[in-house]
Amino acid sequence: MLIHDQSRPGRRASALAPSQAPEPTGIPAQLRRRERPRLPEVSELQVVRHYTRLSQQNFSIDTHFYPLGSCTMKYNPRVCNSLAALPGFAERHPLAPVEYGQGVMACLHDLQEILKAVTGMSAVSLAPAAGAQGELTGVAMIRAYHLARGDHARTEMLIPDAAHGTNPASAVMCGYQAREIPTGPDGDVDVEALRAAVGPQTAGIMLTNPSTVGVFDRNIEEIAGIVHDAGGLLYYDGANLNAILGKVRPGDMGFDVIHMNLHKTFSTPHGGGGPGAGPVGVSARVAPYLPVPMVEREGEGYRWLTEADRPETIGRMTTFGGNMGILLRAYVYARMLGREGMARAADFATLNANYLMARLQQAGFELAYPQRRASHEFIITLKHEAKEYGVTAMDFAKRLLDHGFHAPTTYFPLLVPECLLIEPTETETKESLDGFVEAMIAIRREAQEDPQRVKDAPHTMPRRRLDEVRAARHLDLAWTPQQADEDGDGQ
Amino acid sequence: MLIHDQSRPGRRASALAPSQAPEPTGIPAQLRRRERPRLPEVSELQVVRHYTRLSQQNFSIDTHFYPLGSCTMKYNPRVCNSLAALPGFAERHPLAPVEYGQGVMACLHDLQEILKAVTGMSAVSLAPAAGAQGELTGVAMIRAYHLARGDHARTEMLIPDAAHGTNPASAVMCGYQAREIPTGPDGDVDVEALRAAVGPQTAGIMLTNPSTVGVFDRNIEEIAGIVHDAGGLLYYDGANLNAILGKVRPGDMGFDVIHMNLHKTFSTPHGGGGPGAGPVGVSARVAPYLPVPMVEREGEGYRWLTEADRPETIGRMTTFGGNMGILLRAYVYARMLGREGMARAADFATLNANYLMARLQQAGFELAYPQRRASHEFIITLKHEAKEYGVTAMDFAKRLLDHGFHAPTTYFPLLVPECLLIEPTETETKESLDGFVEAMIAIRREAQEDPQRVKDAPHTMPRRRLDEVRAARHLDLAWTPQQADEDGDGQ
Amino acid sequence: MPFIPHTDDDIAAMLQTIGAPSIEALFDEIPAALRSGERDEIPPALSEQAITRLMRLRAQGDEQPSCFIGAGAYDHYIPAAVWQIATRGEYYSAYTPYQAEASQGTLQVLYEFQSMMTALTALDASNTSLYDGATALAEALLMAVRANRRCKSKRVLIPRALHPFYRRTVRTIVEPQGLELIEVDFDAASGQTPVERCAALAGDQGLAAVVINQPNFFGVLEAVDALTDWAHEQGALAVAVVNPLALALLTPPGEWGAAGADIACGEAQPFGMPLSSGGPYAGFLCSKQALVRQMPGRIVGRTLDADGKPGFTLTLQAREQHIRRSKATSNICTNQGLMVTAATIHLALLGTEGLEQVARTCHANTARLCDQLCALPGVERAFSGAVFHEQALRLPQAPNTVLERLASEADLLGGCALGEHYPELDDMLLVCATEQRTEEEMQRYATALATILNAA
Amino acid sequence: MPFIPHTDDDIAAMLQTIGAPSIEALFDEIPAALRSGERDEIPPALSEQAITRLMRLRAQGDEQPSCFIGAGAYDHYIPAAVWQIATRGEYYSAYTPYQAEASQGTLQVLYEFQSMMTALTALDASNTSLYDGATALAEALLMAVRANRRCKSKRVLIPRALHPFYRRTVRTIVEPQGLELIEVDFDAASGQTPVERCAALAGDQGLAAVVINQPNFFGVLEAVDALTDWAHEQGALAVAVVNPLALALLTPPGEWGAAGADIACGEAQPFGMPLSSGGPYAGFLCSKQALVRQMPGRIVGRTLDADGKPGFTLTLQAREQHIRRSKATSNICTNQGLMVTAATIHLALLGTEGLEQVARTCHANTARLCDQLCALPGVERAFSGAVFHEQALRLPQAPNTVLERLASEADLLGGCALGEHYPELDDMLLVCATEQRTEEEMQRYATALATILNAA
Ligand SMILES: Cc1ncc(COP(=O)(O)O)c(C=O)c1O
Ligand SMILES: Cc1ncc(COP(=O)(O)O)c(C=O)c1O
Repeated sequence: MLIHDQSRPGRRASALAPSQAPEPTGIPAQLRRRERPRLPEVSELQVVRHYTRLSQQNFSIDTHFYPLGSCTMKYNPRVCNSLAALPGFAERHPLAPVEYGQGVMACLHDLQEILKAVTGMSAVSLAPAAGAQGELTGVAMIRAYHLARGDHARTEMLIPDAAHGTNPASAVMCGYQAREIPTGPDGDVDVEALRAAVGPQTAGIMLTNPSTVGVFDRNIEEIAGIVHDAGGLLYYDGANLNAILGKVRPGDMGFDVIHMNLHKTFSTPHGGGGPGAGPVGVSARVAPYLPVPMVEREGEGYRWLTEADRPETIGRMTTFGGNMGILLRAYVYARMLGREGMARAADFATLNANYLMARLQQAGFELAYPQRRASHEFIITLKHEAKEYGVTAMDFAKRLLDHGFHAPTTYFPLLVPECLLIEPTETETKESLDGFVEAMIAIRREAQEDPQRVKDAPHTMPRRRLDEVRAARHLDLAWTPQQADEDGDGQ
Repeated sequence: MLIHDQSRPGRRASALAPSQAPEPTGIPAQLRRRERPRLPEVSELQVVRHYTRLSQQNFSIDTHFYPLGSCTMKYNPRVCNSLAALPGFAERHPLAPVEYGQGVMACLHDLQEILKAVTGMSAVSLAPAAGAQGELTGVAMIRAYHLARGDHARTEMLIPDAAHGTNPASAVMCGYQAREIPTGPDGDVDVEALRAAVGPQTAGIMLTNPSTVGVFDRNIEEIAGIVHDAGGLLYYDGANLNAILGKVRPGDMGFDVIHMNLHKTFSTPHGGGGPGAGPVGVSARVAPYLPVPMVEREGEGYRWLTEADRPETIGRMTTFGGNMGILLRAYVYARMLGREGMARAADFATLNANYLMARLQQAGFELAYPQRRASHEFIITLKHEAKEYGVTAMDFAKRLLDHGFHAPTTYFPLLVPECLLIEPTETETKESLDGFVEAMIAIRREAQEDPQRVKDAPHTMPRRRLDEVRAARHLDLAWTPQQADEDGDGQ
Repeated sequence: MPFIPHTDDDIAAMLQTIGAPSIEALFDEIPAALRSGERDEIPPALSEQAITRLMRLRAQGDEQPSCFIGAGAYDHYIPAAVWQIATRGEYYSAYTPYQAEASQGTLQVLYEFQSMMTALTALDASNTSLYDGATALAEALLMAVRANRRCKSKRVLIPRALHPFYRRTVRTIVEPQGLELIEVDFDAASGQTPVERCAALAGDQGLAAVVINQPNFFGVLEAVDALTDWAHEQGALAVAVVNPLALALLTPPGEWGAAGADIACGEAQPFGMPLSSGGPYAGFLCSKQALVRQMPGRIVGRTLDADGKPGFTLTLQAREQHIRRSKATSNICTNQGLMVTAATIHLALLGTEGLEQVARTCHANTARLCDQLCALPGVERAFSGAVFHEQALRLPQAPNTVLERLASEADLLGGCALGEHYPELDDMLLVCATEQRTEEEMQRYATALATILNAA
Repeated sequence: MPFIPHTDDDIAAMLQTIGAPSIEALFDEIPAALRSGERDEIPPALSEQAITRLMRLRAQGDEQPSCFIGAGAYDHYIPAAVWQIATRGEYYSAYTPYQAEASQGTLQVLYEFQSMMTALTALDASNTSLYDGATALAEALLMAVRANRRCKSKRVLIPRALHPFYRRTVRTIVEPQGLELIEVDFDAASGQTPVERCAALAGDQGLAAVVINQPNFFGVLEAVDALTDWAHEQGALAVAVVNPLALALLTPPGEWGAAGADIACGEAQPFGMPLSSGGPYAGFLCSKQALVRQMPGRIVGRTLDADGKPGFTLTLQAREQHIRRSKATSNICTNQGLMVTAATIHLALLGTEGLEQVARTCHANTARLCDQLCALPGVERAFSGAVFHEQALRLPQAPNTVLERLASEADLLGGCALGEHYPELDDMLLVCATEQRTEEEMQRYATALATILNAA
C-alpha cells in the first residue's frame, strides 16, 4: 500500500509543524496556487511504520551478501555515518564564512592529499558528485587541455567495448564521438585495433583497469605509449580502484586524468542509488582545468580555491561544490584504513574474488577468462546452462534471491553472453562465499531437474517476477487522486 | 544461527579496539583468568548483518499494531530518543558536579512538577527504575509510614484478584502478606468483601483504576473511605494512567501513594523488555519517605536532595538514582503533549478502546463486562469458541500474528476465562482497528471450518509454535563451546 | 585487520583452493615496474575511537551561529524520524534497485517521491533525482534542446537573476554540447525578469528553451504566467527552476500560463536534507508526459508481478547509459537515492498542511525580520517585487563589514553579500529567516545591526 | 493533534458505532465530583522543533570535560554500530517477548547475552537483566537467602569496601524481608577485605551469604579464592559482585576457590551503555545451574518449534510474578531489555580479544596516570593492594578543593572524593583512567595537579 493510500483528509503528524502561521499576505493572489498539493495526510506513527516496513523489503549489505560486480558492495562502517552527521558538520551552511568551516575543510584537504598519494596524481578536486560526473569532469578537462593548446581537431574518444555505459555517455555529453575498441580473447584491450584507431582526431582513451571484465590489462604501458604518441590523453575510470589500492597507481601507469568512486572504494553508502562522490585526479599538465572549489592550506588554516584563484578551471560541477557529507564519510574510512589498510583492501578483495572464481570453476561453471587472474571481480558465463536447460543468467539471478543472496551484475559487460559479473569484496567471510557456491550448484541442479522452477523465480520475495514490459508500456509513474478514486481501497 | 556459531578464532572487528595494550603486569598472576572467555569472534559486518536481520524477526510498534492490554503500546516518538542521546546528556557521569548537570536537572525537576500536577500528588520522586520498582518503593513508603507512627500491627496488603502479578509480589517483597479481594460481576471491586477484609492488620490496598479488567471503579470514593477508616493507605498502580490522564487525578480519588509507568503513559520505549521508569507520587503525609535522589530548585539552579536533606527517606532504589535517559524521553514527550495534550491522550485511547469493543461485540464476540464502558482497554472472553471449536484464546493469539497483528494480552487478568485483554491506544488509526476486527472474524470463521489450522498457528512467522514445555524441561540457557562441538555446524 | 574477516586459517585454505602461494601472487599480472608500496603521505590507521575523537573536535569548531543565509540552501527543521529511518541499513546500504524483487522498499519509496513531486509541480512525471539543483537545470536544458524539434538552434534564455552558481554549473555542463546560454538581465527596480527584456534577446534563430526561476535568486517572485506564455509563443520550451517548498503556496509550474511549464526542476534540499556545507542534496526534475522519454535519470514505474500483484520496477531504462550507452539521455548513474528517501519521509511527515505551515512561517519570518531591519535608517528593501522567503536589502555600509561584525558581535550569520556575484549590487545583502529562526534571534539581529550602523 | 491520527470523520463514525454522543460521554462512569480539567502548572504544548531547541540548549550546558571519575560508572568507547542497531524500531519499540513466534529477534539477542555473561562469569545460567548493579545485588541476596536451605538465619556479610550506593540500595530493598546485613571492614593498609575480619563477624546463627566484590569500590583486587572458600566453609553462599569488564582479565567467579562462587552479579554499564547521569544501565545476574529456579527476572531458553526447528522462548516463567504472583522469586517485570540488546551488540563487536584490549588499556592508563600523579610530593597510592582500573590516592590537600580547581583550571573531572562515604578517608581521591583518556589528558591532569599543590 502506498503512503498515499493511507492518507485521510485532515490527518496530520502535527507535533512536527510550527504552530499556526499567518496567511502569506505578501504574496500576490495571482501567484498563489489554487488547489493544495495532494501530499499524503498521515500520522507520525503511520509514517514510521510504513517506511520501517518498506525498508524490510530491501536486500542490502547490512542484511545480505551482495556481490554486484562493478559496484563494490562492501561494508559501510556505521561510524562514518554518525561522524558525518555531527551537528557541526551537518548544520553548516555552504556559504558560512570559512572561520566556521575549518573542521570540514581540514578533512577535505586531508582527503585530497590521501587521494593524491594513493593514486599517484598530482592534484585532486573533490567536486564531482558521483562517478559519472567525475567522468564528465575528466573528459571536460581533456577537452579544455586540447582547446587550450589550440588543438581543435580532436573529436574522438576511444572506449573499449567492455566499458561501463557511463564512459561513452560521458564522452558524448562532452561533445566527443565515442569510438569503440574491441577486447581481445584474453580480456586485455586489443592493442592492434587500438593502434589502428588512434590518430590526430584522438582526444584520448577511457580505460578501466582492472577492466570491467575483471582483469588487469597487462599491456597498459604499451597502450599509454600508443595514445600519448598520438597526442591523446589517458582517462582512468576508477570504479575498480578497490582492486589495486596500494598495489599500483594510475599515475604510475601513465594516466593523465582519473576519477574515483568513493562510494565504492571508500565504502560510502550506495543508499539505494546514491549519493556518491567522484573526485578527479590529474597529472600536472591537466591541473589548471580542475573544477572548483578546491581546498588549499594557508598557514594554519584552510581556504577555498575558486575561479578567481584558478582562471583556467572548467568551472563548477554542482551548486555548492560537491557531496561534502559523503566526502567526510570517505575521509573517516580512509583514516581508519590508514596507509597499511589500503593495500589490505585490495589484497582481500582479490583473494575473495580469486577464491570464489576457483570454487565456481571447480564446481563446473565456465569462466569468461579462465586463463587469467581475477582482480576484485570476475565473470562467469551461463551460456551452456542457457542452451541446455533453457535457464538464463537472469533466471539464475532471480533464483539466487530465494537463496538469500543478492544477484551479481547480469548481462554486463555486453561482450560476454549470459554473464554474471561477480564481485565479493574484502569484507565478506569465506563462509559467505562458500554459501554462494552452494547456492549456484543447487540452482544448476534445479535447472536440470525442474527448470520451470528456476524460470519462475523468485518465489520467496515480497513480489514474484515483475513485468518490466508492462511497466514501460503502461506507464504508471505517479499516484494521482484520480487513480485512488478508481482503485477504491488501493491495492 | 547464533552469533557464536559465526565465530572463528582470530577473527575481529578490529577497527573498534584500542591498539595493542601492554600485559597487565600490575595484576597478580593468581588473580588472572586461566582461559579466555569464549565470546564470539566475528567481523563488524557480521555483527551488523546478524543483528539487523534478527531485528526483522520482531513485531514492534514501529512495524505492527500491538494491542497488548495493560502495556500501552503506543507510538514512541523518535525525537525523544534523539534528544536523550545528545552528548551533553548521554556522556554525563552520574557523579559529575551539578554545575555540569543543570540541563538534565532542569528537565528532571520540570518532570517532577508535571507529574505532580497531572496526578494531584504533593511530591514526586523519579528514582524507581520501572513500575514494579515503583510498587516496591510505594509499599516500602507505606511500611515506613506505619512504622514511623509506631504502628507495627499492620501486616496485610489488600489486593484485588484482578491485580497485576507485580502487586502481590511487591507487597511480599516488602514483608507484607497479600490478601486477595474479589472483583464483583460488574468489574468493580467487591465492596462488601473489602469491608469484611479491612482491620487493624491492614497496611493498605493496592488498586489499579481503571483496573486491569478495563473499567473505572465507580466506588473509588467509598473504597478510599473504607481503607482510610481502617487506618490503611491507598496505593495506586499507575500502569493504566493513560486512560484518565487529564480526566481525573489519583490524588483527588484519595490515593496516598502512586507509581507511574512512564514507559506506558509517557511513551518511552519498551525496548523488548525495558528500560522503564516508575516514578512515585505521594500525599503530604507520606512525602518524608520518598526515595532519594530528588531534584530541588534552588535560586536559579538545581541541586540533588540526598539522605542528608531527607533523613526519613526509605533510601536509594538504584545505584545512581534512576533511569535518567528514560526520564528525559518522558519529559520530551510530556512537553510535546503539553497541558492540552494530556487529556487528549486519554480521550482517544478511550475512544479507540470503546470503538474496538463495540465493533467486536457487534461481530458477536463476548465481552467480559458488556454493561460497562471500556477505559483504554477491555476484555473479551473466547470461552464459547474454546468450547464449541476447541480453539483457545492462545490459538486466536497465535493466528493473529499471521494476520499481521500482535496478539492482545492473553489469560490475564486471571479471573476471566479464555480472555484477551485488548488495548489499542490513541495512536492507532480507525483503519488499524477495523483491520483487527476483520482478522478476528476471519479467525473465528476458520475456527469453525478448519480448527486445526488455527491450533497450528502461527504459519507465517520465522518459527512455528515453540515448545515451552521442552524449554523448561531441557534447560538450554546458554551457548557453550561443548554444544558447538556436538552440533557440528550449529543450526 | 579493520573490516576484514579473514583468519589465518581462512587465508591458507583459500590460497590452496586457488592454487596460489600467497596473496601477493594474485597480483602477478601487474607489470612489476609499475608496482608501488605503502605511501608515507597517508597517515597510519586510526581506531574508530581515535577518529571519533578527531572528528568530534573538528565538528565542534564548525558549529555555526544562527544562520540568516539562504541563497540556495535553507536551514529547515528536519523531524527526528527522517534520518533515523533513512539510515536504516536496508535503505542506507542497498544499491540502485536493479533486482526489483529484492528492492521493493527502495523502489516504492522512489515511486512515492515521484508522486509527491508531480503533486507539487502539477506535472505528469518525475525522475528519482539528479545530483542537485544546478545539475538538474543543466540536464533539463539538454533535455529541452533534445526534445524541442520545432527549434533548430540550441539557444537557451537564462535569467541573470538565477543563482550565479547554477549559471556557472550549467555552463560547465552544457557548453561542450554547443548550447548557447543567453542571459537576460533583471529589472533594477523590481528585481524581476521582464518579458520585454526577454523579447529583446529572442534573436532570429529562435530559442529552444527559456528558463523561468520562481522565486529568483533575490527571493523575488517572477511573473511566471507571462514568461511561460511568451516562451511558448517563441516555440521554446518553458523550463521552470523552483524552490519546491515555495510550491506549497505558489502556482505550480504545470499551471503557469496557458499551457504550463514543460519541465520543472530544482533543489530538493529543503525537504529534509541537512545543510552539510553544500551536499549531498538532490536535484529533482519533472516534466509533461510527452517529454518523459527524453528524461535523464532513473524512473520507477508501477507494474504487476507474475501473480498479478502490483509492484515497482525501474522503467524506461532504454533512456539510460547502461542500455543506450552513447545515445543515452544522460550519463547519470549513481544519483541521490538516500536523500530522496529522506525527502519522501520528510514530506510524508509534514503532509500538505505541515508543508504549507513551514512555507508560511518562512515567509512571515523573513517579512518580520525585514520590517525590523528596514526600520533602521539607510536600510531598505532593494527590490519592489514580492518575495517568498528571501529579501535583498540595501545597506548604508559595506555588507561584508556588516556581516563580519554581526558574526563577531551578535553571533549570527547575517546573510549573503550580493556584490561578489553582481558587482552593481555591492551595497546589498540577501537575507532569509526560515521557520528555524526565533523571535529572539531576529531581535538580536535587529539590535546588533542598529548598533553597527550607529557606530559608523 | 500530536500523535493522534483521528480525523473529524473518524471521530463521528466511531462515536456512532459506539452509540455515544461524544468522547466526553465515554468517561461518564467517573464520579463527576472527581473530574479535573487542564492543569495550568503544565506548560502548553511545544512542537518537535521547539522542544529540540530547548533540549539542545540544556544538553549543551551539560557537556562535561574529560572525566577521571569511575566509582561504579565508566566512560568507555561505544562503537557507533551499537546504538544505530539497538535503536532500530524493531528492538526499540517492541515489548517483552511474550509472543515468542513474533519476537525471535529479541529472544535470540537475550539468549546470546546470557551466553556471553555465562562465558564471562564461568557460571551456568544468566538472566536477561535486572535494573542495575545495586538492585542485582539486592536480588542476588534475596535469592541466596531463599536458596540456602542449610542456613536458618538471614544474615548476610557485606564488605564495607563495596560501593556505598550499592550498600544503601541493598538495605532499602532487602531489609523489609528481614535480611540482616553485616558490614565487614577493609584493611586500612591494603584496602582489601581480610578473611580474618569476616571470620570475626560470622556469629553463631551462621551466614546465609557472603558478598565478595572484585574489584572493590577502591579498585582493589580482593583475595577472592580465600574468601569464597571461607564462605563455603561457613555454609554460606558466595555472592560475587564483579565489574564484568574486569573479567576479561580476572579469574571468573565460577572458578573462585575450590567450588566457585554460587552467584555473580554486577553492573553491565561498561558494555555499551552511555553514562547518562546514572541510567538506564543494566544489572546482570548469573548462577550455578542448581540455583536457577530461584533466579529473579526473565530467562530465555532455546527449544524447538512445531517443525523441529530451534527457536527461543521465555522459560521458567513459573518463577515470575505474572504466573506465581505473591510467591514469585521477585516482583521484577520490565527490566533493561534495550540496554542488554546494546550490550550484546557491543560484546559481539569487541569479541574476546577486543574486550581484553579495552581492559588492559584501562589498567595501563590508570597505572600510568597514578605513576605521574604519585611523582608529586605528598601524593601517594592510598592502599597497597593491586588494582584493576581504579586507584585511591592520598592527597596533601583537601580533595574537594583540588577537584574544584582541576575542573575550573584544567577542564577535567579529577575523580571521586572518598570522604563523603568514608569519613576516615577524607584525604583520598578515587581516580580512574579508562581507555578513553588520552596521553594529553593525563598529562594535563598531572601538570594541573602539580600547579595546584605547589600553589598551596
Ligand atoms: C565501471 C564503472 N564506471 C563508472 C561508473 C559510474 O559511477 P557512478 O555510478 O558513481 O556515477 C560505474 C558505476 O556503476 C562503474 O561501475
Ligand atoms: C497493571 C500493571 N501494574 C504494574 C506493572 C509493572 O510495571 P513494570 O513492568 O514497569 O515493572 C504492569 C506492567 O506490565 C502492569 O500492567
